[in-house]
Amino acid sequence: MYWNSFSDFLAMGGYGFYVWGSFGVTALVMVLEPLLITRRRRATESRLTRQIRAEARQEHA
Amino acid sequence: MSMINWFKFSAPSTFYPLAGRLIPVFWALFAILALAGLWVGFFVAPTDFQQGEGYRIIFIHVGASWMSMFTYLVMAFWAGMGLAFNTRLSGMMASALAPTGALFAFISLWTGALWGKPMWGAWWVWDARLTSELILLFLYIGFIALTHAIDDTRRADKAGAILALVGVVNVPIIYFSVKWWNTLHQGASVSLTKAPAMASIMLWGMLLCALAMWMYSLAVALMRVRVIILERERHTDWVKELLAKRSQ
Amino acid sequence: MLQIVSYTIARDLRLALRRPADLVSVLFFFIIVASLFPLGVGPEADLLRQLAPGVLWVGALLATMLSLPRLFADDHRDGTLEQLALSPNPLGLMVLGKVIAHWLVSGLPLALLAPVLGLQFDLPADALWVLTFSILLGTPALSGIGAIGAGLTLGLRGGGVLLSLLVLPLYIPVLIFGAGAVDATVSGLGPGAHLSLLAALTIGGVAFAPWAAAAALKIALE
Amino acid sequence: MLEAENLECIRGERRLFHGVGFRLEAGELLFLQGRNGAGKTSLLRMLCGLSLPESGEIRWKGEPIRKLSDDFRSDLCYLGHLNAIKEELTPLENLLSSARLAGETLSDDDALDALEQVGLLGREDLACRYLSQGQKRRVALARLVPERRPLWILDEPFVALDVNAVAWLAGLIGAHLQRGGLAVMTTHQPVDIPAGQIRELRLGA
Repeated sequence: MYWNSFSDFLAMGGYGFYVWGSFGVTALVMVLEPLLITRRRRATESRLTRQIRAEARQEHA
Repeated sequence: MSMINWFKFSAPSTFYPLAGRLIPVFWALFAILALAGLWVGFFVAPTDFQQGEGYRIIFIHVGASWMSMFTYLVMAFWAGMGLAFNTRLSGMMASALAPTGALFAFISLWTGALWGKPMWGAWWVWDARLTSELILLFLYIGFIALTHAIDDTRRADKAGAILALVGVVNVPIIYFSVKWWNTLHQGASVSLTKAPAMASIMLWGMLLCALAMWMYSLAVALMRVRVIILERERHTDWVKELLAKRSQ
Repeated sequence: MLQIVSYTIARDLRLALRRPADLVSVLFFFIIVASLFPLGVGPEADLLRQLAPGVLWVGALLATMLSLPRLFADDHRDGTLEQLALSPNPLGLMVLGKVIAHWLVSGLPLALLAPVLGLQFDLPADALWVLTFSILLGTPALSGIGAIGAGLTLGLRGGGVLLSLLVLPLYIPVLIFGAGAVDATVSGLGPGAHLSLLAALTIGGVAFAPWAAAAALKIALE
Repeated sequence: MLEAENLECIRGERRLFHGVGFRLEAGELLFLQGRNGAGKTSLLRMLCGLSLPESGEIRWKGEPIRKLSDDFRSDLCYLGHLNAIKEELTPLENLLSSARLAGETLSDDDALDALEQVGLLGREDLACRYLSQGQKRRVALARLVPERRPLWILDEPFVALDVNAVAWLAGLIGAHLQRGGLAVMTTHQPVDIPAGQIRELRLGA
């Protein structure tokens, strides 16, 4: 264990900005990417369901 | 698994549920490996006498670089399979992997810059590996741009496949020429490859982070490929049933 | 086998010479790009001499890329490309012919023009020779790799920009060794190594690229 | 002998046709009918080997065309909607060039004879871009005069032709059939071909 306090851990021996800048952006990307895919999935599902329902209605009409 | 039933999974309809079951597994593996990697990276690995704490960026920088290269190779593999066996799923896998690979290339460049700034005082260093990484990012963007520019998905997959295969042949040539160019003009004074002496514990940290990133890219690629399958197979009956069940 | 390649070269050359505007526009593009730099960076001779290899090579590279879309677009538009694909001769050979014809109409004149522009940058005589030879040697690879990009982006809207996005990363090794050869001459190291690597890239490019471009065309024609 | 077995075509996300099959013997002409967008052109391009069918197979002389590739293409002559002529070249140069690229040898006077048949003699040294649309079409059709390859695939060859040009082309196709050739053709206006066996195939009925 090299950090005697949480603030010391944040300071990261003076390199805090660079270390947390790197890890932060990486974490951000790893959160945003799955979110965007899920959003795209929901949009595709609702769009396709609407299309199928429209086609079904067309066949009956 | 013998070749025959391996093809069974190459049909989108059978691959879709399989991918669905695998995604949570990969997310779990990612979580375990990531925690282990961060733990080793921050709490086990010693302070470097030369670079202080700043060197800890190396754990994700090297992992991201490996992953950006590895993902391109996997993409080229699926591209080759798609052209050879004309299976639709291979093209979908290649298109699913490209954005993730591009993001890893971006992360590698970003962390490289943030690591270079405190160590060499410059955000961007014309180091052989960083420059090749930048070119690899261009290759990814070229692949994504080409596949999105073509409306017919079959032609998009095949065109993307050719570009990926041509690209994968050129990556070593590009790396070699950039390395030659770098040593010629600058001499090897400034280069990220001279990372601090690799204590075995640091190697473990890097390996864990790289494996975590691998699990992450598998999970994300499978999620994206399922969406692509839905979009491209919307006229099939199994997709209609699936959506009908989903919307009740 | 050689006959169909030489015939395709003759056909494409005749077509190109019937429409000299394209050839002239490629040359003028190169002249203008090369002449812009001194206006941009200032007229100091030693600075220009240092910049010359890179500027002239990038100019030649961009000029070659300018004429790539027309490699297949005209034939695609008037239906002759389909006939080429349906000919019993392998499409790869005919694409090789078209690539060589494209080089004769772009790479060759650019190489002959380069020393003249080199004078603007106050390059010494031996560097001018190496510059000409390196462009002569490197541009066939540019035409070859460019043919793949042209095949992939055939018929796409915004094809020109997309073509350069696909092709530029693949041009980088040729640029490095081409400009490097001239730079090595100026700095006295001797261009031998660079030129041999450039030759290797060209041989690889002209040997393999037409087959990949033919595959891309077959997909585009589907 | 040309054979097709349950061909299926998907264009974009729509399935144009499926289960299409036919057999064509020497001396027979297949009329391909169907409303616009039924996939007539797509079927023709499949028969040429330009595009791959989603499923099903095409055989020429008993061999699948995918395996034959070069040999099949040396027996095939395809005329699409586009004229496949270069505007910068003259009609004579166009004829010689398309024959040469198709691996055929064509002498100057055969080419001139072909141009004479389509009524373009006297204009053979004028660049095609100065010709009218109808004349350009006739330059494209002139390619068929010396054509000896057995399988002709013609996509609406009669479009934009005046009455006697239609009769001339019909006669040409008839002569081809009599020589034991095969032809697959799409056309909108009814045309009677003087010779050979006529078969019909309707798409998307």
